[in-house]
Amino acid sequence: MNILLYNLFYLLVFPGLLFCILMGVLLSGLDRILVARMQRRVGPPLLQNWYDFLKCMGKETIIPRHARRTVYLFAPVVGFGALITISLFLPVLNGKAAFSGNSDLVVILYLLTLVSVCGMVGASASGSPFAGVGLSREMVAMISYELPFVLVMLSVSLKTVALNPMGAPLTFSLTEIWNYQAAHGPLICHWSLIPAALAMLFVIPCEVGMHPFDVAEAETEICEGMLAEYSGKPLAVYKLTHMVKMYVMCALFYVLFLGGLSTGMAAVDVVIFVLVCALLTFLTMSLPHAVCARFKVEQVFQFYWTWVAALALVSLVLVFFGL
Amino acid sequence: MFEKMIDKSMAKSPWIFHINAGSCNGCDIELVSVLTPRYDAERLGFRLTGTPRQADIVVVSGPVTLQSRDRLIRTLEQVPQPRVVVSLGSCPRSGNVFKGSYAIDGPLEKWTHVDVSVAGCTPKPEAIVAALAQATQILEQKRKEMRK
Amino acid sequence: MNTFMQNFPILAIMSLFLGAFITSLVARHSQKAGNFISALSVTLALGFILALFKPVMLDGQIITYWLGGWEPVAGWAIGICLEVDALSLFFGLIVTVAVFVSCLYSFTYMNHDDALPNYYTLFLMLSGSVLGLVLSGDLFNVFVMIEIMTFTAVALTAFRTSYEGALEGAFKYLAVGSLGSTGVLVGIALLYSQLHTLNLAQIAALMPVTQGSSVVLAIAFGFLFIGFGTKAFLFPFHPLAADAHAVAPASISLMISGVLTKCGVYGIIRLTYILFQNANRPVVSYLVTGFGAVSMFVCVTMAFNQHNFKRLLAFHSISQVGYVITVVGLSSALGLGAGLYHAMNHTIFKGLLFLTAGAVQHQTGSLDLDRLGGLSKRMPKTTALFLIGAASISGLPPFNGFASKWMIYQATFNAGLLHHNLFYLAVCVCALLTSVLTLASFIKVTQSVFFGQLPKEYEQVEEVPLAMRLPMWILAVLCVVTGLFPSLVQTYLLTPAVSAIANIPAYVDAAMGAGYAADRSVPGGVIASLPVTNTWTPTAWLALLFSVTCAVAIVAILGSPKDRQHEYISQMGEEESAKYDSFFSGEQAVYSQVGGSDLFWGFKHNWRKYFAVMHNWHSGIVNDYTLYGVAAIAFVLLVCVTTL
Amino acid sequence: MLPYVTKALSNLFKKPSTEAFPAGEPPKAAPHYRGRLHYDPTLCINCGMCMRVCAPQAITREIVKLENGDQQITFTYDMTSCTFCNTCSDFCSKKAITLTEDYMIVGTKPEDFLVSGTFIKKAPPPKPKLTPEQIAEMKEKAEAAKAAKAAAGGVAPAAPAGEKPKFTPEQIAEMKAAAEAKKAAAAKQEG
Repeated sequence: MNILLYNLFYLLVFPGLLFCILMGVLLSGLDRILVARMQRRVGPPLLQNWYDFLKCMGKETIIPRHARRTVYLFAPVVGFGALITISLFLPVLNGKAAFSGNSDLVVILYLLTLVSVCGMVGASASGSPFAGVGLSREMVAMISYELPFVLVMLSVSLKTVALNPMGAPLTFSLTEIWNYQAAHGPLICHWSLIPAALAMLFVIPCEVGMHPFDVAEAETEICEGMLAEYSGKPLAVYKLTHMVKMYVMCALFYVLFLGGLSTGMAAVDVVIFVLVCALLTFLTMSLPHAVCARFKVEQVFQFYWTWVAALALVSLVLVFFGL
Repeated sequence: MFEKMIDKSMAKSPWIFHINAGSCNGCDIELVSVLTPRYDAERLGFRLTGTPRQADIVVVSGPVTLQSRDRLIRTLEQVPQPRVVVSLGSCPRSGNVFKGSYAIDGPLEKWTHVDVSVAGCTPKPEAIVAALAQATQILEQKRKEMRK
Repeated sequence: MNTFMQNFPILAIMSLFLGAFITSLVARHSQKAGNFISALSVTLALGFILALFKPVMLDGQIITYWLGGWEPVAGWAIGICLEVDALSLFFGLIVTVAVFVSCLYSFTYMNHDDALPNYYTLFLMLSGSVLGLVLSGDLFNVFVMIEIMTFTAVALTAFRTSYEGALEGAFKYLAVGSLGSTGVLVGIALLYSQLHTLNLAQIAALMPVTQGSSVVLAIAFGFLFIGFGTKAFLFPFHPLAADAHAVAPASISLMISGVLTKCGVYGIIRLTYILFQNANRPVVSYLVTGFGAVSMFVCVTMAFNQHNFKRLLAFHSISQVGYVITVVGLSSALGLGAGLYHAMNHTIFKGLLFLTAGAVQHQTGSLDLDRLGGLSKRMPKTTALFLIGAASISGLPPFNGFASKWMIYQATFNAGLLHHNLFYLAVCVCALLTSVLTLASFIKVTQSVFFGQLPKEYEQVEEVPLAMRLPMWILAVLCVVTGLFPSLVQTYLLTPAVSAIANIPAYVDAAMGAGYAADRSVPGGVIASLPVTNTWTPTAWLALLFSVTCAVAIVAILGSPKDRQHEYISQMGEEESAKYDSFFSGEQAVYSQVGGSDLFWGFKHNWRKYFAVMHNWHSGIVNDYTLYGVAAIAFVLLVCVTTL
Repeated sequence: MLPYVTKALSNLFKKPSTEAFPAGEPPKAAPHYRGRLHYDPTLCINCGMCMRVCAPQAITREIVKLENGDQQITFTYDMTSCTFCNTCSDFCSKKAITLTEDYMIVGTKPEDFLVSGTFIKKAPPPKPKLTPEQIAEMKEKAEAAKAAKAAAGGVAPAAPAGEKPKFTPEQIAEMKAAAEAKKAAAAKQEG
C-alpha cells in the first residue's frame, strides 16, 4: 500500500507530472521573456504558455475529414505520457530516480524518439499535406541530432564505466553516472568531456524543436507543419509536451554533466537544480532563438552531422583512450 | 474552476491568423510590425499562427477579390469556435479605392460577421493593437456564451 | 532417454514433406481437401516441435535420431542423423511458427490464383526443407536441404508470373543463389577431404581447434561462410532479396525473410561456434561483424529510395538480419543472446509487416507508395496491425524490437569495452543510427500508405477478411508478448540456446556416444557460458507509461463536462462542410493530395553522392550481381587464407 | 555570428524599447499625420467639390428640404472607405475639412466609423409681389432706356432675330484687312 502511494507520488507529483508541468511552464515562460528582452521587447508574462495551454483546452476540437480519429486524438496523449515517463528515470535529486534500471540512457533515447514519433504519427493521421512535409522535416531533424546524441551518450557511459572496470553490466545507467560524478566531480569538469557537453548543448534545442532548428513547425513556410490540422485539446497536449520537453532535456543535461552535486539539503538542491535549468534554457534555447534565423532542413542535417558530431566524436575518442 | 480558468485565459492568449484577401500588402506589413519590439503585442499574449485551426482571431485585410473569395470563406470556416473576425484597414469593409471594380466581391460583411474593424489606410500599429485588445474581450464573451 | 520423443524431429519434417506429396495428389481433385492436408501437416509439424520444447529447452536434453538406425560405429558416424539441441529447436520453433502463420494466411490470400496445388506442394516442400536444415545433424543433409529450399523458393518467387519482373527476380535468385549453394558444396567437400566425416558433431570433435588449422580448412570455412551468407542475403547479395520479395506473394515473402534468412543465420552460428569454433578469433569476429554491420547500414539507406512497399520491406529485412549477424560475430553470450532474440523478433515483426503489405496488395492491387494513401480510413484494422509491426521494427518500446535492440547495443558496447576496441563502438553507433533510419522509412510508409489522403480509386476498398487478419493478429500478439516479457524469453528460449552453443562436448557426446568428446579433448566452447542476464525489465515502467497515459487521456478528453462534449469535439456529420476539409491555404480539398514516397529529400539531398553511387551499383543486371558475389567469395577466401 | 550574440547579450541589460500603449494613453501621431477626418459644417458651403475629388467615394451628401424652404444638408464621411489622401481637404475652398491626428479608428459597428455634419442652407428671402401698374411702369422705363441707347450709339437698329446682320462693303473690306494682318503676324512668328 505504502509502495503504491509512493509510486503515485513519484508519478503525479515529484518528479512526475506536476513537477514536470510546473518546470515546463516556468522554463518556457522564462525562455519567451528572455528572447523578448534580448530583442528589447517586454515579452509575455511568465505564465503565458500556461494560458496558451488553458485556452487551447477551451477551444473546439475539429477532426478533419481525412483524419483517422483515434490516432489523431490519442497520439499526442501517448507522446506526453512517454515524456513524463522519461522524467521518472532522471535522478535529479541526490541521484535517486523514481525508477531506475540498468539501461536508462537507451530507454530515454528511445522514449524521446517515441515522443517525436507520436507527434509524427499524429500529424500523419491528420491527413494534411503540410503535416506531411512537417513530419518529413521532423524526421530528418531527428536523424540529424541522433548521431551526436548517441555519440555523447556513448562517451559519457564510456567515461563512467571505464574507470571502474568489470562494473560492465551497468553501462547505460544514470544512477551509475550520478555516482561516478559524486565521486569524481561533475563530468563537465573533466576536460575530455567538454566537447561532448558542448555537443549536447547543441542537441538540446533541436531535440526540443526550438527556434533556429524548428524546421518541422515553421509557421510561415509550411503552416505550422506537423500541427497544421490540430486544434483544441490535442493541440493543448502538444503544446504541453513541448514545454515539458524543454525541462526534460535540461534535466538530462544536468544529470549527465552536472550531476553528483549535493549540499545535503533537499530544498537547496532543488533550488540549484531549477537555477541550472534556467541557465541551460537561456544558453541553449533563448540565445540561439534571439540570434539566429531558422535553418533550412539540409543545413540542420549538415550542421549536426559535421560540427556537432565531430565535437562528440572528439570526446568519444579522448575518453576511449582513457583521458 | 477549471472552466473559469479557461475563460480567463481566453483573453490572455489570443492567437492570430491573418488572411490576405487581395490586400495591397500595406496592412499586412503593419500587422507584422505589431509584433516588433516597439509595439510588442506578444506581451498581451498575441502570437501569429500559420494555420486557421489554431487561430482565435482571424484578421482579414484587403477588399475581397473574386480570386480570394472562395479561399477566404473556406478558411474562415476552418477556424474553431470561439473565434473573432477582425477586419484590418479600410478595404474589407468597403472596398476602398477598388470599390465598384469587377474584380471585387466585397465587402467582407457580405460573407461573414465582422466583430471588430479598424479603419485606416493603413491603420497605425497602435490602432491595430487597440482593435486586437477589443477583440480579446469579445473572445472571452463568446467563450462564456458558448459554455452556456 | 525418452525414445518416443526421439521420433518427433523426423516426424515433424516428414509431416511436411508427406503433406507436400499428398497435397499435390489430392488438391487436383478438391482444393478444400488440399488445404486441409496442408493445414494438417503444418499443424502437426508445429505440434511436434512444441512437444520437444520441454525436454530440450527446459531439461536441456539433446535429442538425436539416426535414420534407419545407422548409429555410429567405432567412433565414426556414417548414417544420417538428426540432432536437436536447444539452438536447433530455437530455430525450429521460429520456422514452424512462421510456416503455420504463412499457411493460414495463404488460404485466403492466394484464393485468386490458379495452380494452387502446385503452390501448396512447393510451400510445404520449402517448409520441410528449412525445418530439415535446422534440425539436421549432418552437413551433407544441410546441403541437400539448402538445395531443395533454394529451388522451391525460386519457383514460389516466380509463382505469380503475371507480375512484371517475377521471372526476372526468380532468375536472379536462382543464378546468384546457386553461387552460394556451390560455395556450401565446395566447403563441404574440402571439409570431408580433411576430416573424413560429414556428421556435425564429429566434425566439431575432430576439428583441430587448438593446434592450428590447415589452409584447406580455412578455405572450407570461407566457402561455407559465404554460402550461408548468401542464404541470409548478406551485403553483396542483398539486391536478390529485394527483387525476389517485390514480386513474390506476401506469404512467400514472409517465408523468405522470416525463415530462409534465418537458415543463413543458423548456418553461420553453427559454423563459427560449433564446427570451427573460431568465433572468438579476432579475424572471424571482424569478418562476421563487418559483413553484418555493412549489410545493416547499406540496406537501410537503400530502403530510403524505394517506391515499392515490399521492396522497401525487403531491404529492411536484410538490414535486420545484418543486426543479427553483427552481434553473432561478437562471440559473447550476451551478443549471441541478443542475436537469437533479434532473429526471432525479426521473423515475427517482419512477417507481420509482409502480411500487412500483402493485405494492402490483396485489397487494392497495388504496392506503389506513390499511388496508395489514406487506407486507414478503409482498412483500420490492418493499419493497427501495421503500426504494431512498424513500431516493433523501429525498436520503439514496449514492443519486442526494443528489447532485442537494447541487448544488441549493450552487447556491442560491452564488446568495445572489454576488447578495448573502437571498431565495436563504431558498430554500436552504426546500430543506433540504423535504428533511427529504420524508423524514418517506416514513417514514410505510414504516411504514404495508411495515412494522408485517400485517392478516389481506392474509395471502395474494404477491410481484409478475418481469415487473413487472424494470422496477422497471431504475429502482432507475439510482438507484444515477447516485448513485454523479455525475461521469460530469456529464461525459456535464449539461455538454453546459448548454453547449448557454449557446451560443445554435450553436443558431440549426444551424437557420438558418451565420452567421445572427452577422449578427443574437445574444448568447452568459444564463449563463456552463462547466464545471459542483464535483461531490462519493461513491465514496471510500462505500467507507469500506461497510467500516465490514462491520466492524461482523462484530463484531455473528459476535461469538459460530458453533456457538452459534442460542442467541443466536432466531427464531420452528414453535411459536406468545408470546415472539415484539410487546410491547404484555402484551396479545395481535391487539390491537397501530395504524394509521400519521397519524403526525406532533406536527408537525401545531403547524401546525393552516396545515393548516386548506390544507384549505379544496384544496376539490376544479374551479371553484375554475380560479379559482386564472386568478389565477395574472393575477398572472404583471401582473408581466411591469409589470416586463419 | 558573434556581433549578434554580443548585441543580444547587451540588450538583455537595457530597457525594452516598447511603448507602453495599451496600458496608458495612445502616443501622439507624427506631425502632419492624416488621421480621422474632421468636418466643420459651419464653414461648409455645399459646393460638392470634396465629393467630386474623392477617389473611393467615401463622401455622401443628403439634402432634406425643410418646410420653411430651407435645405438641411448632411455630409457623411465614411472612415472605412477613406484612403486619407487629403485631397478633399486640399480642394475645400472654405477649409471645412481637415484631417486630424487621431488615428484610433476602431469600432465594432458601422456607425463608429462615420464622420458627419449637418448644416442648414437658408432659402433666399422671398421676392415682393408687383402690382400691374408697377409692371407697366417698368416696361415703359425699359423701352425709354432702349430708345435713348439707340439714339446715342447711332447704330443701325437691331435686325430682326434670325437674320444675319448686314455689313456695308466698307466694313467688310476693313474686317478682311484686319484678318490678313493677323495672319501675316502669325506667319512671321512661326517663321
